[in-house]
Amino acid sequence: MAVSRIRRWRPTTPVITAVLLAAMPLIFISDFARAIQLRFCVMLLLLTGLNFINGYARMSSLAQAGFYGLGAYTAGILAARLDVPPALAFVAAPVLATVAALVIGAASLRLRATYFTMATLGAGYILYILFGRMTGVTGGPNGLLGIPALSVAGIEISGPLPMYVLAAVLALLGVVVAYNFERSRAGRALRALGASEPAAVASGVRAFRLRLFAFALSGCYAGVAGALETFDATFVSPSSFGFLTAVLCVVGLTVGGAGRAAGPLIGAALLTALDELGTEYAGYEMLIVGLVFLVVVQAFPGGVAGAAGARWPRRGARPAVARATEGSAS
Amino acid sequence: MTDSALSVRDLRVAHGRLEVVHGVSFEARGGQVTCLLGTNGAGKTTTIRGLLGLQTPRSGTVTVGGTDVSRHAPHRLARLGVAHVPEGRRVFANLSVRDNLRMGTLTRTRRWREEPGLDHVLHTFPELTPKLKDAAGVLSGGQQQMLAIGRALMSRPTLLILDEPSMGLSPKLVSRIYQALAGLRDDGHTILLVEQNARLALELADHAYVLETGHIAESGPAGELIASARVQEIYLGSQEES
Amino acid sequence: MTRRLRWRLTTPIALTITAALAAGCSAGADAGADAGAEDSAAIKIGTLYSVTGPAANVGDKMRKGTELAVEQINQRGGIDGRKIEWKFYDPAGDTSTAVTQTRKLLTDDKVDAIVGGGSSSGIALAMGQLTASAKKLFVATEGARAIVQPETEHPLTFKATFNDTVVMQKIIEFWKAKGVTNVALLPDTSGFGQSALEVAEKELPAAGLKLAVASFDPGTGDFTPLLTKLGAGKPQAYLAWTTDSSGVTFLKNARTVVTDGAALIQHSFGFVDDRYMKQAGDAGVGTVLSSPKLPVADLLPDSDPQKKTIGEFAAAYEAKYHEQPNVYAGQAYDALMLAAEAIGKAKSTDGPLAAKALETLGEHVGVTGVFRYSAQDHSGLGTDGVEMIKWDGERFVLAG
Amino acid sequence: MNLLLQVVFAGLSVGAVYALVAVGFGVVANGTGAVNFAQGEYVMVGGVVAGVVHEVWHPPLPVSVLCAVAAGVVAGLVTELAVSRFSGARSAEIITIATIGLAVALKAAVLLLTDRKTYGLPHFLGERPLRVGGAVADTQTLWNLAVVFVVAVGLSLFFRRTRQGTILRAAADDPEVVTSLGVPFHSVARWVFVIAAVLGALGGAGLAPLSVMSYESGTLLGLKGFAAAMLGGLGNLYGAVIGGLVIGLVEAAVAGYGSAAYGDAVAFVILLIILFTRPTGLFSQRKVVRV
Repeated sequence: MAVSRIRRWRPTTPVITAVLLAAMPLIFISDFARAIQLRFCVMLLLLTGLNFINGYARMSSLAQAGFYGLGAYTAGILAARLDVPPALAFVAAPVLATVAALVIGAASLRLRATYFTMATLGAGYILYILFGRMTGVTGGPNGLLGIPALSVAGIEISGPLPMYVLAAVLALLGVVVAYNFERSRAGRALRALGASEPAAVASGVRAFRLRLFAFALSGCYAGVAGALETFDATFVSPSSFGFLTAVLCVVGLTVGGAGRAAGPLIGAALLTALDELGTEYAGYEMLIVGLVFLVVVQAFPGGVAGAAGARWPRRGARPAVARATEGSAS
Repeated sequence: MTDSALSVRDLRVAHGRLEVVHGVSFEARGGQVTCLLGTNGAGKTTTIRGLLGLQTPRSGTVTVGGTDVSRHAPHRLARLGVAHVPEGRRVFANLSVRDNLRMGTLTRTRRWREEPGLDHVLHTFPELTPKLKDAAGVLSGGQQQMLAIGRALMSRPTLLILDEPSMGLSPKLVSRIYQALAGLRDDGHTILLVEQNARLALELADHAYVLETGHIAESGPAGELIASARVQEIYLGSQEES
Repeated sequence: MTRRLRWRLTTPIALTITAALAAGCSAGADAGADAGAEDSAAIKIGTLYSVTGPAANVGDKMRKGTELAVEQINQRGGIDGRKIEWKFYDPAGDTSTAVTQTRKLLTDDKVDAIVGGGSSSGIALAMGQLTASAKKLFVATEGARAIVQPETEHPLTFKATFNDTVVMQKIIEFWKAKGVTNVALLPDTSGFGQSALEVAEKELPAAGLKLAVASFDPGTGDFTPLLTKLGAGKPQAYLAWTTDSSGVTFLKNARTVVTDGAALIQHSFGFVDDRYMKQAGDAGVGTVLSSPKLPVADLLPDSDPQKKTIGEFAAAYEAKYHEQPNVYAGQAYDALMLAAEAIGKAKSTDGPLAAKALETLGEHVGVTGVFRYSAQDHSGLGTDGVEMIKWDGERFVLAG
Repeated sequence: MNLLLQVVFAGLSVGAVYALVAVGFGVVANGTGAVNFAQGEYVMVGGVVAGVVHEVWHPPLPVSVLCAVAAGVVAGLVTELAVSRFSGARSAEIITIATIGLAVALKAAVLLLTDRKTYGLPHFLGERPLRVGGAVADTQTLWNLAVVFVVAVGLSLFFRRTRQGTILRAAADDPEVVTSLGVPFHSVARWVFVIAAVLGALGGAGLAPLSVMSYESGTLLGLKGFAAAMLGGLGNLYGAVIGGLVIGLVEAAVAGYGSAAYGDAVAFVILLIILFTRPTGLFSQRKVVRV
């Protein structure tokens, strides 16, 4: 670890995120801007989580929308139907989403990359169908109503600004954890695994366990994002957790830069901007999404972050395999 | 016919970020057998894959018959008459032997039933004749090697590149393969032979290069290299001990 | 955790919280300044319809209906001389997008009222919570009863559509007149279908009708197993409840599987669309639908209160869009007209005042029906607005 | 009425379309190693194009169907250009992900071009259904099954007997060696995408008389078709056909004997069961999908 000690200060992703999250509400101050900013935080959590599995481990998951929905419904059902204290419901959401990710991951992570993708697609879709069909539990196609305001220790967190602060703190925490994970031994091993499985396995990386860990993390982040969305909208509807959302998560991360610390940040910004674009240019935005994605996937596999990073290479960048060996030997 | 059929200048190839071949230069002369010797992991196969465009090289120049093919896709080299017998044979397991051989004619004819050169290949490898209708996957290792060479010959190549044709075969089959290769040399084929088995290769070759950890360590006429102390020590000596 | 890690964690978080608190203070100061700059001349009305996504064809018609109403009002000089400034967004069928857009309408565009609930009941339900807390008038164009019921909990929310209870009542009357006692219901799994299922399970047994049910997914490619299963009970009527195009498949399959020639093949008010009926071909002929009067307006007696309104609306719509209006366009047109009338009567854009005005409007003759809102009824439409109609292969006619 | 027989007819009717989609998945997977997310959109394109042609110009039915096939050819060529020629992408994972973008773009383009309308076609063999043993079989079902049969036999002959077919089979074994024998990767990709798209478009044209088609119709069909392909073993021609029919039959059985409300989940549950227990499919041991 001593090798990578920071000698010269440079802006890292958590610092940029912190400045951004702090500056946004100062520059754009309407309540609506808060809502957009909160949505940005939710997206950031979703994509940061997805980055563990799609980015570092290079196994494309299409289950992120399902875990997001699971988090949202867990929080919503516990708080609205079972009278669980909202704060506890909020915490339960990522727990259940993580458990779901562990179960689905345990069954599907031994598959080859493409088949893993299809397994996560299937699992996500089944979750989506359950959200809409289990009317007695989830409220069915019309959604779940009557979600109380979030309160912690008697202090109510509701309204645009408090919700935004909560979302910003959680999103930042998520980014910081991801940033430190990327630099940890497990993080480096995971990236080595994504770069070249045989090389990583040869240097002692336990592929399956590491991937499962990454997948569980992605579920956990999606659970937090879901709980935030639920308590912000005080409403949960199955329409937000379908195949399109799953695809948009992958699109956002890929265009932003999968496997890069800055990728989720850029991707979340793009997806939030897309929401805005969609309100003005209905119908055209998906055409643009499809075409941009098509080009980026092939021409800029590192996404925007990768294209930018190619011009300013990371200091002391070495092959991932070499880093992994180093990590496991130390 | 002693002009350069293939010329490689300062070729660098990497696996991801890890460079494996560090600026290799060599040439293969028309009508001759040129041999690229090297131990396991010396970068032989990577060199070949780089020059064929199967792996994009970092830098370097490759010319075939005077044409610069450095940035050419692999199929364009095939159309220039370069045939490749890959490491590990890689015959199409689910295709019949006959279809495997026909696959070699793709650059010569668009007609499927014509099979030009089939007689010539079956003459070189009569062992394949009774197996024509069998799936290539059920052949023995030696037969698969003959099929892979035969598939390459079907294109009537101007340059035949063989990557370790002796790998994994019994000594008896190895000598059978090398007997066939000698026949091809005598027919005037230009051959680039990549081998670990130095003794056999040097006996067959006109000229040889020794590749060590991605560099050309030594080169010269095959007869001289057999006598070289270095080759004696690394390849021949050690083989006799084992 | 190393010390370095802790540093990395705390610094950014501290930064954010400080900044966010600063933002909170400045936001309060700013709000006052903003209100002064407000343009008081125009009345701002916001609308959400899903013109993309699964319900796109419905949303598209709704948008045109509301757009036409806005245009007509502005041509007449607006509401009390104040023109309508119309804001339109497309949530593409997604509720969380709709929530964001509704917030944009309420806080950014500062609309005075919202008309149209995203072309999906689920979205309208979510929007209702936001408009309620912002104290703005909301006139929905979506079907679900829960949007306005119970009225005491939704004082500022109205809808310009029939409650499915009303439509079901009309259908029950129709069945009784025809001597039908045994029926099969095929609702789709959307909110529209499932809400009808809820009503049917309550109302039909109460009316002495025998009911068999089979739900189906939108996009279902073959209804024959469902129809065969239901057919075992020998129902005299098969009623599908959907807006999805798979309703066409239902019609085609019903004509082949249902051997009882006397059995009625029916659709609800969600399927009143020429295009769908034409696509069903011969199988569509004779289908009975429950519908607002729009498709059969010219066949109504001149005494019908709606005949003139519908005629004028249809003519204006065709002139503008070069296509026939459908019931969705009609209810979206009504919704905006109602909102405008309420604001005009209240002489205020204040939500509670406008809502009061709507509740005391008396009768509003609309395209969809004659609206009679009250404090107890925010749907306002009775069975008199529902007509039983039949597709004769060319057009809709009255079903006797 | 005979419910069991009716379930079988309904299952075959929908299953035939799944089968065509599944065969398309297999052909693309063999040629490129990728999963083609645009596969379902080909069905949509075929159905919508046939419907538009029929509605606007009223030509004889075979002309509408031929237009759908032509649209399939174009869609296949566009796919090859978009996901492989453009960048020379050769990695199966990149092609797989790229087809997601293509599918999204195709769907959006059709939405804009058709203005969200739905389209249908008359039955190819007349509207009058056949009555067999107390159940009703739609003539269109017979047509679709016949198409599946002809396609399976025709493709099988194409792959075994022709030069191009053999090249594609060889590419399924070892794509790299095929390129070094003189066939560029994009040529293989072009062939497989065109074949897959034509199959999809045929399915779409055959489906349009049964259920109305719009820009939305393709996605779910594609995903279910993939489940069918996995059930039969991805890349296995006859396995795909059987897989498609089986998924259609199970869906119909769930609708007939259980609750149709969970019908959409059937294909995905089967997909997961297959992936978790026997990822090579029921009829194939060849391809190793576990790592």
